[in-house]
Amino acid sequence: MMNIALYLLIAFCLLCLIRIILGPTVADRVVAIDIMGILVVGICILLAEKTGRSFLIDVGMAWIILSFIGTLTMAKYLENKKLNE
Amino acid sequence: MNAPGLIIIVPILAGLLLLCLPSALLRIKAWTAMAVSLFALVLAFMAIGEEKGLTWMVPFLKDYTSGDASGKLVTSLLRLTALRLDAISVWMTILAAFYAWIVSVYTLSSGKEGEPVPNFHGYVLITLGFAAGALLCDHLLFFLFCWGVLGLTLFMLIRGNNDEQAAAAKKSLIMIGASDSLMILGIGLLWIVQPSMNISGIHLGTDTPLAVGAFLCLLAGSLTKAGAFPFHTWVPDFAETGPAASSAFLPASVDKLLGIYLLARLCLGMFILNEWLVFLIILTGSVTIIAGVMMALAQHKFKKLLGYHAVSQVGYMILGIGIGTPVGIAGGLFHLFNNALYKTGLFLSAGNVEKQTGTDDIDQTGGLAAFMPFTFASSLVFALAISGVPPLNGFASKWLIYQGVIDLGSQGGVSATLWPLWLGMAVLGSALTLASFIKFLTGIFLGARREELASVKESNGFRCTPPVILALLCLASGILASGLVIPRMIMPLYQKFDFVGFWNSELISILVILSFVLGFLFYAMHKLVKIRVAESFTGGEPKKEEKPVVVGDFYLNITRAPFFEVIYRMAEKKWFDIYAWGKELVLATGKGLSILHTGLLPLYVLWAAAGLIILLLVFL
Amino acid sequence: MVLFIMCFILFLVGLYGVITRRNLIKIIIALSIMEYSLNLFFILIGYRKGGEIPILKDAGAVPPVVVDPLPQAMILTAIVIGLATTALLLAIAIRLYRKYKTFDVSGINALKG
Amino acid sequence: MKYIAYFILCLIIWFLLTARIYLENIVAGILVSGITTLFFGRYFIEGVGKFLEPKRYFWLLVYLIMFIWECIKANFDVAYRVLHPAMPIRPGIVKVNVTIRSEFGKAILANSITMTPGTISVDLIGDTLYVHWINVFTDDPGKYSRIVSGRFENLLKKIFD
Amino acid sequence: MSDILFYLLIGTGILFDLFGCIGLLRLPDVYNRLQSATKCVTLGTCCIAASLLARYGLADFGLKALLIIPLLFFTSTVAAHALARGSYKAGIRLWKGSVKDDYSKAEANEPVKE
Amino acid sequence: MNGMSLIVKKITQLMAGIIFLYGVYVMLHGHLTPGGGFAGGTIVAGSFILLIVANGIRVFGLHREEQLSSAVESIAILVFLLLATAGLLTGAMWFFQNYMPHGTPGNLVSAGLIPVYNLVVGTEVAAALLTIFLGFVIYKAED
Amino acid sequence: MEALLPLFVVIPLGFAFITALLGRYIPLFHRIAIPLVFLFLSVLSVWMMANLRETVLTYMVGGWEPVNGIPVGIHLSADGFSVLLLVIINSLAFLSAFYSYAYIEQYTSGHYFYALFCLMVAGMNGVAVTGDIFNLYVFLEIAAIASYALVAFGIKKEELEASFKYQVLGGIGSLFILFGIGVLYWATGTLNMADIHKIIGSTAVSPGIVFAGVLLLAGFGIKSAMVPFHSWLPDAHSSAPSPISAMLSGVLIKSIGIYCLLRFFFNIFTASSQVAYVITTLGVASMVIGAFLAIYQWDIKRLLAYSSISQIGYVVMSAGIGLILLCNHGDIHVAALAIFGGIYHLMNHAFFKGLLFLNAGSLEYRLKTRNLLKMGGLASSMPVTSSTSLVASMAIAGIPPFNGFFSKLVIIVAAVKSGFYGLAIIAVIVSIITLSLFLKFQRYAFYGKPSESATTEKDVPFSMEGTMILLAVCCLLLSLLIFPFFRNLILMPAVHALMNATI
Amino acid sequence: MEEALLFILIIMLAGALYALYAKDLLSAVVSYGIVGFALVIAFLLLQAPDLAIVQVVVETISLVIMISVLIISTREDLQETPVAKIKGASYIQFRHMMYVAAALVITGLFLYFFVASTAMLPAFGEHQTRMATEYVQHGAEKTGAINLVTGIVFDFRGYDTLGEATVLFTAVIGVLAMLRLVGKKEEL
Ligand code: NA
Ligand code: NA
Repeated sequence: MMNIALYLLIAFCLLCLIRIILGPTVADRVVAIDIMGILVVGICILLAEKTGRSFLIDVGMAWIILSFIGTLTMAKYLENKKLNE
Repeated sequence: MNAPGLIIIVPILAGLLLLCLPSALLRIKAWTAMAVSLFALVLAFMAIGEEKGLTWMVPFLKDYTSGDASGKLVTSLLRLTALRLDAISVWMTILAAFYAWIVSVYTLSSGKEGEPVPNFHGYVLITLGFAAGALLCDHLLFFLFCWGVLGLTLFMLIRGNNDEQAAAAKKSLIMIGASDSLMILGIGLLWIVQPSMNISGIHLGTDTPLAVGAFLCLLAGSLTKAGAFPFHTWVPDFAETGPAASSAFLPASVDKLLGIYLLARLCLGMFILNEWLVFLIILTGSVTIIAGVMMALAQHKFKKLLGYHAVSQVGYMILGIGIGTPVGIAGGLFHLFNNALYKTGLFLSAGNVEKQTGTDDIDQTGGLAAFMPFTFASSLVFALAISGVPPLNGFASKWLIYQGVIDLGSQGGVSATLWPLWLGMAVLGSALTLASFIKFLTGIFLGARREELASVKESNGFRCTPPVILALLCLASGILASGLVIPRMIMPLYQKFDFVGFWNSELISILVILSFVLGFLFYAMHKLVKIRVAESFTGGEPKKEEKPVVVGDFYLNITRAPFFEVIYRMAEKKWFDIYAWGKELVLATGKGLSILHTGLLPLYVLWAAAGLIILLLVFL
Repeated sequence: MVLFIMCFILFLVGLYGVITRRNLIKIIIALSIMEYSLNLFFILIGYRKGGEIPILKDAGAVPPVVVDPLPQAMILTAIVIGLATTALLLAIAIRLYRKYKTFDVSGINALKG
Repeated sequence: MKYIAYFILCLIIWFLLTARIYLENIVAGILVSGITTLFFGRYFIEGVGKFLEPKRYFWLLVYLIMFIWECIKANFDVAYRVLHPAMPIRPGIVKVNVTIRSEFGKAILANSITMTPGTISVDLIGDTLYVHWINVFTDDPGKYSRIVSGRFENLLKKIFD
Repeated sequence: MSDILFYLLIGTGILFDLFGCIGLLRLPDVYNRLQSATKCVTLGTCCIAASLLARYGLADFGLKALLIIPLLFFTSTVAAHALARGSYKAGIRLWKGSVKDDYSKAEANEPVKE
Repeated sequence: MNGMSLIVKKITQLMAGIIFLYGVYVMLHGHLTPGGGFAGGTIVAGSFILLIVANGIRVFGLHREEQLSSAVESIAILVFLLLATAGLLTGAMWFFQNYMPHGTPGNLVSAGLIPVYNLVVGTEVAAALLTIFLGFVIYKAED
Repeated sequence: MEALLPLFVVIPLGFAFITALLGRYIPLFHRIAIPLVFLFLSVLSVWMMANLRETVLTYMVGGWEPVNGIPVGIHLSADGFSVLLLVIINSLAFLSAFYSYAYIEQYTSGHYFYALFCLMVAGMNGVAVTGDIFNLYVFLEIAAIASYALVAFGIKKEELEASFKYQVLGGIGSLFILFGIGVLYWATGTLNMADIHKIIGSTAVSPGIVFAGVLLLAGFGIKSAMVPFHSWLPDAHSSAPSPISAMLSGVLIKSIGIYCLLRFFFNIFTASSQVAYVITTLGVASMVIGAFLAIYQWDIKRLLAYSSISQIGYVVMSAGIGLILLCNHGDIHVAALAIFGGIYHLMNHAFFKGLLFLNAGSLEYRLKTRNLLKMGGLASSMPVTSSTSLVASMAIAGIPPFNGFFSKLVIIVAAVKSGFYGLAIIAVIVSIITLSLFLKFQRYAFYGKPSESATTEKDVPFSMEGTMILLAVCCLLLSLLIFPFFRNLILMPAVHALMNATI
Repeated sequence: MEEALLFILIIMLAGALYALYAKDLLSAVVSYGIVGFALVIAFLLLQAPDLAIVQVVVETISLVIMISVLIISTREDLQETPVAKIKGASYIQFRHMMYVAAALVITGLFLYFFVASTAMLPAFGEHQTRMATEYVQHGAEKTGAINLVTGIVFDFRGYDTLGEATVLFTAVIGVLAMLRLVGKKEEL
């Protein structure tokens, strides 16, 4: 059960990859990578459950935080602003 | 008293000291150099009396055995710096010291105008020390060491602040250094065949490729230093652009001395030559004679002309030593001695002329005999000596060489069967030398006086004395040749021989006469040929018609003769210059490789990756 | 084995990119990709089937099979080194962009020969 | 005031993270929260004193429940539109006025809108919220304003204003 | 009971994720993709996190899950908003089937270029 | 042109501190859970980066702070070095010896110097990455 | 004495950190302190060399003793070769840092320069003393990254370009090395050099280990700029500030390139004649191609940089010949002679190439150009620069009485003795080309007609002059190493260190 | 397990290839981010959470820095210059084709050699290295850290970590030096 869930989530990541490759605009790609980040958090949680190690959720948390930072940066890039503005 | 060691150490230390002194003390430096070289000369004479055989450079170290570490150091130093006193080495050391002294006397006066090159005196002394080291030492490595340093001092004695001088300095050191590297190779090869590194302990047959290789490598070193064909091309450049004092000191005398010394050591001690090597050496000698003098004929700059003669003359020495008979060897060594006398003298005289007139172009001088009597007189002696006019010393030594060539004919072997060819070349060389010196004398000292040279004066005493001394020595050694010089000084160097047919041989007489006749004939030719008022190919600029008639024009015609024209054109394009060949080759390769470096990163990465793949292909 | 090969192919993709791409940023990306593949490679080496995470539940109880922690420690270091290199490369790249007004590496060859 | 609130928030998060309570951890938690407050306390929401009133917490709870419900609705809405072969969408960006004063409240409102069916807040300029709406079935600003934001706005006003 | 809830939540979560990803692939423009993906995937992942809460309660796992859910909500919504705004400012036009664009009339908001 | 939209600003202002806290948590628990100095430090740096990205650099006076962060970095790494070398200086011990009591494995205060190292390295990394980021965003090239 | 090993890393690191911290506020501090630090370290290393009794010093970082013969911690180890390298690195670092005192005045933010300088030296020292391959990689990277930044320190167009190329190629080299380390770990399960040697020696040669070997060979080939991995070097070495060029050409390519190469293929891997032949070939190719490329240059520093490739080729060729003999069970004394020649040349090259780059730096400092065609006749206006550069040129060209003569002599003689006549001839030819190219440098820079565009009234400031004179004296004094007494003291421990494991 | 990793590797490969061939640079950077994130999943699956967390942070920071670089440059240059617009286009095109061909050959051979030479080495997941046993059995008790990786990083191999911190420090100094306003005082 858990493994199937895991595989499914990884397969969803593949779908995000397809969106990244298809584009057509940069924004689509950024959306896709953002979504992929959220999916991976799910993977982390599932893995934590599977291995019985709660700290894997920490990894997911770190992921959330950092993909947030990354996405904001890209959004700012899209806004055509310098980072220090 | 340890004369040989001191001859090496004292000049080197004194020279280094002089390098450290500020240039304000120029006069003191000059006098010091003079004194030290005189001291060395005295020591060298004293060395004649010393016991022959191996000796220590620093004798008091001989008994120093205490201590573990420092003891080892001393022992290794001792092994390396053992000196070998024998007739040749002592004799040559005397000569080296003598030339150093002469040159330092010559430059004593240059106080106000500055030295020929910066630190001239210091380098002269260092050269003297290392030359003595090279001549006296017994260990090949130490020999190589001293030999190499001499290349450096040669460079230091010419480098200057005009482009030609700098280029010549570069060329000289490259050629000398190249030959040094070859010598390293030779010594390496020698070391395989023969575990000893002591010159006196080596006595090799040249029947294995290794031994022949070693010999050829060392031979290249000797020929380059002496300035023989095909390694001669640095000599004329040096002579043309370098200060006269430097040219007189190194290419004209000390370097010849060293080159021929090494040649003698190689041919007469370290190796037993097979017939092909003998042939090679004789051929080199003969070709050098002709090539040098032919080029000399075409020159307009008297310093360069002398430079080519320095090449040409060395051919006689090589020829003499290559012949290998006692007479020939004696002739070669005697010619070395003589050549050093008159060639140094000629350079010094030329230096005087150049200094007083401010030009070194034969075409722009003339009629100086009246203004510079001492210089003229000594130049006359030198010119006649170099052309082999009896009773001057050049005649005596060439005579011996002719004799040697003729004797060679009675032996077997490749070179023996070709003896008439060698003889012919030697005689022809002599004739052309005469012709060329007639040009030299008439062009500079005789002929029409020039307005612009009216104020020329004779040089001062310091600069006149050395040529005069040398001229007197030329006369003396020529006149006393058979009586004193050859039996007492030259014969002990190698082996005694009889003067069979020495002054009487008809053949030799005919040859000498022939060479005179030929020489004058060449010179007389110019009266028959109409002087051309055409573009000079050497200068590349149209000649001014109102120029006074000059002797150089005749020689232009020689260079236009059907066969010679091609040769000279090739020479002009440096076809015979091994240096130019090498330079072109290296630069072309460099350019080709350089073009590959396009500055594009992907290409560079590709190289690295390809390198990895090639390594993988090799290994797996 | 197939994992190792795939991982190595990733390395090769990076190498291919460094050679064929002309854009500075893409070259930097390609280098980073090479580095990622190596990081993965080390961890693949250190993996043991059925191995547990090398963080013990408590000090006494050591699980029977644990993956090799040493490559993980090494790669921890290697990742940081990679970040440092990338940062420096990017700093140079932006400076280069200012000077040459391009990211195209074929336009950046003032030094040649 | 807001520093204390922030400190407490930090401490709570610390214990959620560490999930164990023992002396070292408490000391460390206090220290770390203190440092965090020192650096970031000043950025905490303004007027935090209002949260001393318990009724706000009640509305917060109400809001949360409603929000979760809306979320789930949103998902089924999306699922329907995505999975439907014809993809029944009428996207567009509409302008909605907000009346909350608190900036933080506005931000939360915008976020809530993003999470609710078929809408994403694109920008907030002054009091105007621009919302991308996947199914603009009406052209009446008042109507869609109510649909888009009305559900949350009142609650959020009660919480933040 | 908690186990059933657990599996149910995981299943729901996965399902939502799937919807999100399909939306990401199917919908016509970036804004619509954001609509589907952000909502579905965020909720899906939250469901997965909540499943832990359901199984373990307020213990180690549960607490972290409790923490991760609000974190995920805040970040993903803000990110979606920022992306939508950024896309618009980057000049990415609405899908040609769009019916309304009030934002284009907003102050200082001429799309830069395509 | 100050920062991104109000929504982003407000939420990031709330989040930054929490991220910071989380970073410190990761740093301090390096010997118990995944992460450690490096990851924690980066997250801490991330909290500042987030603030800058969302709010613009001038809002909170963070511009020209790269000198400060650079100094913090130097101090931190120097402390790291000194801690490692302290063993050497006291004589019998080795360079990089873990000379503090190890405590009970699994507790926060255990493993001797390791948490201290983690904290120090975390500080260094946070300051380093912040410095790099500031370097890049402040960068104004000559034109 | 083992306890001193970490100091070679700790001290420069500490000063790097302090410099970065205080440099901005106390500008004189680092300019004075850092040369002194390196002076101290070089004295320390010389002291170690003089007192090196054991063949290998081992220091266990953290006190981690091996468990059942498996080294769990990082071991530092130093043998004769390491200590020799330490001496070279630190003494040249001292001289370069001292030279920089005046030189760096031209640049802004000198404290970054000094900090990076210290880091680079710390990295190189770390490489020299480590006994662990991954640790070697880490310190190699420190040195490399510091050098990347230093190359572009002037942030001019060309410098940045050079640095970028250097970084990309250096990065690929590092990746190859890391890959190789990974494969080695895969195959042997350990990182300790001695341990790896033991394991590899006890089993048959497997293709995996050969693969690792090739990767490492290519990686270190890039780091040491062997042809065809050399392309970054001329750009990077000529663009760096001159004291850094001196460090890069003088020691960096040796410590992170040649040293590692020799370490790995003499002491870690089981020596095979195939490897030896390949190494020799690489050396010969570098020697020849580097020389040909050098002579075509008109930019002094580029000329010097290409000549570094060539000179490194000598070192590698000679060591390779030694390795060939060792593998083929040839004459062990000749092998020792060849390796001795290589190491001797390595040491000599550090000093004369260092000096030459400092000369070039002095010229650039005064004339603001590096183009030989724009110089001329500087012998009189820059006497110290001129004479020291003459010394260095003659040394590198192998003209006695300077050190280069002796090392080339040994190399050529060893090549001949070992029967590689062709290599000996090539070495001779390259030596001639080297002489020509350095005479070209002399002729166009210092002699000939003074140029109008680039003139100067005075020589460089004291710290620069003093350094150059010191280095020139070193060039002369290193000749003494040919004597058995000094040779046995300084170079032979290194030779034995390399040969021990192989025999 | 292996299949999941295979999936991940496919994602990484596709992402990497797309990153190399993306039309504009932000897409390339995003795609590169995918590679990094896939790597994180791989680390998680390979039981290396320490690495996963570090990889996440590094990845993001790299992305942020890359984007800040892209922002500083102008947008027109973000796309690779179309070859046709440059002078000597056909030559450049040809050269590019040559690079591609050479790179393909090289990578192909390299792959072959890798496969050929590492076939004998221990298979995936089936060997216990000598060091691992010691670390796993006694690492925690010796260092006091239940996170064995941290134990190695800061205790057994603390010296490496010092090196690592120093590398970062070096990079910071390097970046600051690179990004300073002018290099030489004469330009001031
Ligand atoms: Na670490
Ligand atoms: Na950790």
